[in-house]
Amino acid sequence: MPNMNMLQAINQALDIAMAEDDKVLCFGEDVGSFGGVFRATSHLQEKYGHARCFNTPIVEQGIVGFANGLASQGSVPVAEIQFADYIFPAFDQLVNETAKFRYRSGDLFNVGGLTLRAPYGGGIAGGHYHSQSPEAYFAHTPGLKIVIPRNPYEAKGLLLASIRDPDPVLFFEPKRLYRASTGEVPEEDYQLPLGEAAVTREGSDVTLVGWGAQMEVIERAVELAEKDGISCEVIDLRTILPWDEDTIVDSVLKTGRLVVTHEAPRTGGFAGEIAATVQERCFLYLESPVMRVTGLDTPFPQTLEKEYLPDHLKIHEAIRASVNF
Amino acid sequence: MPNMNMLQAINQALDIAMAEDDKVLCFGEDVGSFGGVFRATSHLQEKYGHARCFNTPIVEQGIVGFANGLASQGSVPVAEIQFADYIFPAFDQLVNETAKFRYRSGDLFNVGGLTLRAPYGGGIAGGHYHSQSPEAYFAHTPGLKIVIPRNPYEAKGLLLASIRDPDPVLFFEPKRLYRASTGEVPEEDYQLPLGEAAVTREGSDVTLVGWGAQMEVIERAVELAEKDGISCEVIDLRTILPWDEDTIVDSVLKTGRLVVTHEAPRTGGFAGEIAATVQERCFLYLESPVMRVTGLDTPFPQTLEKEYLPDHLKIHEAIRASVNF
Amino acid sequence: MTTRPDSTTPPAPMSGTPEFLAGDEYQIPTWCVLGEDGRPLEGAQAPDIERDKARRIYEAMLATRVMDERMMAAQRQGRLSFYMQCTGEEAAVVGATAALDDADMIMAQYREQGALVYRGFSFDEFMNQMFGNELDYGKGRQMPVHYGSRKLHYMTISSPLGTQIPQATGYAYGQKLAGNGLCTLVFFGEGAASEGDFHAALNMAAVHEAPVIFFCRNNGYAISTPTVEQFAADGVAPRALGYRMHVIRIDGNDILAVYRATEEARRIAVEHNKPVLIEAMTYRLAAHSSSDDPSGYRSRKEEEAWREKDPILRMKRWLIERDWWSDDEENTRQDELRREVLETMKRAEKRPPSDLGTLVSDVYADVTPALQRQLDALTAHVRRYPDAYPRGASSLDPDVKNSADVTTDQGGA
Amino acid sequence: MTTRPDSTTPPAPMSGTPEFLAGDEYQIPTWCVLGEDGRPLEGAQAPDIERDKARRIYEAMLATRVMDERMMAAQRQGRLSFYMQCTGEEAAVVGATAALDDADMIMAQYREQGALVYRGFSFDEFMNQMFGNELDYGKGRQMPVHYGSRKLHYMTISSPLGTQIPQATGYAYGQKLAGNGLCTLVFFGEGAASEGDFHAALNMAAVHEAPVIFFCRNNGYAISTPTVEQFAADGVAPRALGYRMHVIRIDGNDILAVYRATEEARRIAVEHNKPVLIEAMTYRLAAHSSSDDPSGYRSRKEEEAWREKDPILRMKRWLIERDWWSDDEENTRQDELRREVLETMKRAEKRPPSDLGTLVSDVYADVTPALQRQLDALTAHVRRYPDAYPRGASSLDPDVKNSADVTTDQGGA
Ligand SMILES: Cc1ncc(C[n+]2csc(CCOP(=O)(O)OP(=O)(O)O)c2C)c(N)n1
Ligand SMILES: Cc1ncc(C[n+]2csc(CCOP(=O)(O)OP(=O)(O)O)c2C)c(N)n1
Ligand SMILES: [Mg+2]
Ligand SMILES: [Mg+2]
Repeated sequence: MPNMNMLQAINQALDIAMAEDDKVLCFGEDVGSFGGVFRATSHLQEKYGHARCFNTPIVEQGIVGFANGLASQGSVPVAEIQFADYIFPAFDQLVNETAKFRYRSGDLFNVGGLTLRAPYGGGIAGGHYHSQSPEAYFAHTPGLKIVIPRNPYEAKGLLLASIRDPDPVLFFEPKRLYRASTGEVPEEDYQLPLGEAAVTREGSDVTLVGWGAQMEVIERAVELAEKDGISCEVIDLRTILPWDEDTIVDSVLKTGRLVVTHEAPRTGGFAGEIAATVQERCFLYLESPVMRVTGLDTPFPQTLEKEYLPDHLKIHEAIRASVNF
Repeated sequence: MPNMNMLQAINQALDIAMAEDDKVLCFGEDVGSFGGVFRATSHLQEKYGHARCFNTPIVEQGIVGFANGLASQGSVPVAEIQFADYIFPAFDQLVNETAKFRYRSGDLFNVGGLTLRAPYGGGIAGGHYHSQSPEAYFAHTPGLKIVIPRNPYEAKGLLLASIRDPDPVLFFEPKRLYRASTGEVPEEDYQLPLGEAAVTREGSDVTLVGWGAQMEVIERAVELAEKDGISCEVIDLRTILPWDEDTIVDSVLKTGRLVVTHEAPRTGGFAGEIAATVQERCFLYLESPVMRVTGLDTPFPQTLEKEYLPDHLKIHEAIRASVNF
Repeated sequence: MTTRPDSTTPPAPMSGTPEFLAGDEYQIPTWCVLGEDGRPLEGAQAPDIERDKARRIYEAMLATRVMDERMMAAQRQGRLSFYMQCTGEEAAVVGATAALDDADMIMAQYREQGALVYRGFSFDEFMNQMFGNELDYGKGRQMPVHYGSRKLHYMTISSPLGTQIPQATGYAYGQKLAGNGLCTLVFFGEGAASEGDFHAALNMAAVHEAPVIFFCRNNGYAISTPTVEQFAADGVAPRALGYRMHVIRIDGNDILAVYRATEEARRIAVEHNKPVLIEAMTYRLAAHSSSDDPSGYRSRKEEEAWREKDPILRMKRWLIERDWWSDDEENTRQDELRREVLETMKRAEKRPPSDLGTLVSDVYADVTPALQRQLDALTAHVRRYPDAYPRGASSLDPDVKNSADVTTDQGGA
Repeated sequence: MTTRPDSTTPPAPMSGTPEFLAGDEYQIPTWCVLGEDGRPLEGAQAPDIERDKARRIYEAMLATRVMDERMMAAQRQGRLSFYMQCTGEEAAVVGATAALDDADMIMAQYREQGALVYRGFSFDEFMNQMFGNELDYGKGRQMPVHYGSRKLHYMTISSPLGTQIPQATGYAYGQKLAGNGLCTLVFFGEGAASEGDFHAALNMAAVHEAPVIFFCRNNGYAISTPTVEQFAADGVAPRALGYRMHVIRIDGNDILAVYRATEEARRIAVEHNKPVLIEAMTYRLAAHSSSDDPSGYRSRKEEEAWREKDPILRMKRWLIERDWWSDDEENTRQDELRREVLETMKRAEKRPPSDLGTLVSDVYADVTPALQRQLDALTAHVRRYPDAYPRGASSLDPDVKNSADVTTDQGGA
């Protein structure tokens, strides 16, 4: 099995999807001959032509509006937003249109073919506008699916599943892993299921839940905790919406403790939803409060990024606090 | 003290603010000579002139972008979005710009003068696009303040405080109360504090938290519960961001139980944040899980609106479930 | 490697004093065929419309007018929660639709029921939507007038203004790739043209050569806001110059001009994959909606002047002139239409709403486990309090009303 | 009651065949004053610039160029995380700034450091921002090149494209109400002009008569995207016709044309409260940013052709022609500037970052209780692991490193 990084895995998924179905189109800012500013769409225009892979003008609301129309017509658009921080001009098209298309028409029309890819997250000294993790903004929006991979293998399988899923999917790619995360990835076509969390490590004392680039950070924290003799169960949520409550609830019923982490600010972040649900469904089994290790309630900073981020040390402290409550 | 409805109270607050400070401007779609589709800005153009009260073209991103610029210049814009459902085209200006203006400039510039008013919420047979409660979308955005009044008295005092507050404020007005909610409102200028919840009823068995039009619904539920012999403490959160954790935590430390309600969908709604925080801060005092009574995880419906809404019967059931856990 | 055309060759320079264009160098005239007396203007190129087609168009305009009048009356009687009239704009809407292939996609704003009437949406279908009953294709989820029809290629209406414009560009681009020779026509008001989505849509359509017709109904008002407060320019048409897009301004109350211009726009779109902008000058004769009262922002006199230009009257004169229609036929047809509207309304009113399950279906292609839990909790709750939820309860089995199977889980319900 | 101008008078109609404009009826020429040889073109109206002002302009262009070269080199050496050059566009940026009143507001995109240099932002001030140290006005919160200066009336840069354009309209409207005779100039690229915010800004400025100058730097590319994939039209200038706005297209590498056109635009804006659009045709000689390599999307040949048109070279020829500058002076000044840049860079690099408290200040006017709790928890955490957070730890009292006062509350930290 070849070893590749996350960008290569994503590029391969797009290539497979476009080769298989000529309804699949890839477009966005600088996505055409240049192959995207991160090169996720390299060579696709060469292979599949200008009509199916192209640059758009700089107008995110237009990119998503155009993609909504294409999807409602029966095409399978895979649009790119250059950075997740620039998805907000398209918020109306996503929240009022994409999410409600099928529902409002009574299933006469739908935009299920739509996949929107966007690099997200911090750790690259990108400041306010090249670091945000906007998943929670969309998690309050029934009708959307939100998927986030943690490594190249997951990225390829989840992206192929997202493109073929009958519902619109926001696919957020942890950009600090683009080149940093490498691993074995099968050359062939495969899919990983949406809506299912993955238990990546079994343990008995405390459950850790995260997604995307935080999974690496959790692993480092867990190594520290295991040295303290704490047995950790680790879960990658993978799909933020609709999320896999049962896998997490089952784990917490076993461990009695939960730590959730994400980079986005704490208030209104998705860890809050998980904590609220878990305290409701596991009330009598919880040995300590659900703990959240998150970004601060501030815009994303630049020089003090390290201090802002929910790193392995902060998670390790939370694990200890959870176990010693 | 004169009796008036919520629209009159809001109109009076705007009038007082404009009379006092000629930097205050009111604008938005149909806000000018017509006085807004709900007539909240009636007579302001007549009194203060076209330059200070005017119609804008239909472009919400422009209304907020323009308001950001005005506020950064030192003016005090009070812009209206005709329905909160139409705030999403302005999401980027609000989340990436308004919220981060002071922070990113190191306080060289700020848009603290900005107040954005928008009617929100259901109960008027408005379907998907005249019913939404978008507060949780903004509650994940440090730098914004979010204020929601429950009656005419509160509306006037909170709106005046919002206009004069040094930070940008989103002021959501429960439109089904515009004419339905009436009460005594002093003619003169007064302010109610932002960031402080109000205990509107004291009790000992269970705490109820809500805001806006849900406060009326909670009252009806509480009347039913008190007949069952359950003593309820009721809190109007009033400011959603930054929210008054302490008042709620103090109440739950006393009652040991909490029910939170809002109209917006459950997943990612602000009740989740409150539940997450309360289970963390009151863990050893909770007698039953924090319960959420909310809208369904669907777009806002039309003919089955009654079934969708978190009404007094659903809240009453939740109170019973909380007490009998 | 695509490079900038002006990257190696310098722009042709001009010297002298700096000359600013003032923005109104180019006046865009209004194209017109039919005089107000129903006679074609001197030298005007009338479209080639046969008797049957002309009658189909006229009857659609008439049916739209009659339905609008009746439904507004029904709204006033409290039978309907909300309504919006096409009144005064029937020629623009029906004329444009008639010039299309019936399989072309139409994406409308909300005031274009005439297009559906023309394509054969039945009064029953209209009424089912307006009363949100179990037969409504939209399952009672949207406000009245938010129609949609897959079989008639009419996209379901969405309230947020302007969102359908870039969607139309995308839809048309898909049609081009599909190579089916079809195009998309998108209707919008001159107010909606202020949205950012408008700029996105026209620019992308020009760059990506999508076969889309942007049809702007400039009816003078956006709710209470007159066009002078919507834009400083001479209407919406001059914006096309900024996108290098074909454009024409027409008298929107002139059925022949609308038909002919749209027919030609369609040819440009489909044969050359070029977008076209049409600005139809018309007037919203009725209130914005049933919630609006225009006397607060415009004069009776102004309304009267436009009532003189009624597009239905103008077309009737033309038809009568050619002996394709008569006053007798008009009276009979109007009576029939009124009767039909009333009958279908009565039928639709009586039908029950969609069942409780439609609250959670179609959010996703499949109902998620969490939504199923929310529905189960809600079902139990409605069974416990059937009187409080007559609509939801009526869709449940009546004999389970007093079932003990009640959960207290409030999961979102 | 404001009514529609065309509401009672019918539009002047045109008959005949339907004539579509094709979108390029109106060609907008490029206004130019200075030839590439540094001599004014025949008949061109040169602006009235005195020696001192001309030298101030030139020195600002030169300083910008030198700083850009040095900082890009520093980025390549790994001393700086990110950089963006103004190279090739100095005449457009500095020329426009020089034609303003120094108290006019400038809202820039990110490539306009020349404007700040002209107004007197010192190298120290630039360096403090780029290295995000304790003296940075922005408290180290933004990426390099996101400058701002209240005293120099230069709005702090924000990365999201286009957002500053409607903000400029609002700012200018506020200036009009304040009656201070000032205006706002907003810079943006031809790529950013595709955003919906552009449409919003120009339309609102025209309707509400704001004294704002929309200054588009059409430099041929938006990262890798050439203008032919950004718009189908002949540049951005023709869009003004859609807003009835004054507009001029100028040679952006011609300092005299830029200066004169901006001066005149300012007059129109301030005297008549009318917005103006200026499109400056120029070229981004350098890469988009330090993260970009343009060889992937454009040819060396094209770049060389534009290097010939270097605006600094052209202005230098003009100055030397008038004896206002010399090659000797040039060499001396360049050496000085290089030295200054290096010295200030060294100073700035060594300074510590802002203290930990700046993570939570300025989110609101006052730090909220919740943010104070988050900061307290973070402070305790950083004290426990000072080696892991050298920046944060350095701002805390060193002797509390081993303090026992450590909380385990992870409140957001
Ligand atoms: C994004 C958005 N903003 C505001 C509204 C509220 N609104 C509904 S119709 C309307 C006026 C539209 O005017 P125009 O586009 O000219 O269409 P007309 O009603 O004249 O046919 C407004 C402001 C909306 N539906 N969507
Ligand atoms: C809303 C938004 N979308 C995308 C980007 C990413 N981006 C940064 S610069 C740029 C190109 C801008 O081109 P142009 O406006 O022509 O300015 P230039 O760089 O040529 O000066 C893009 C796409 C962004 N910063 N903001
Ligand atoms: Mg209109
Ligand atoms: Mg550019």
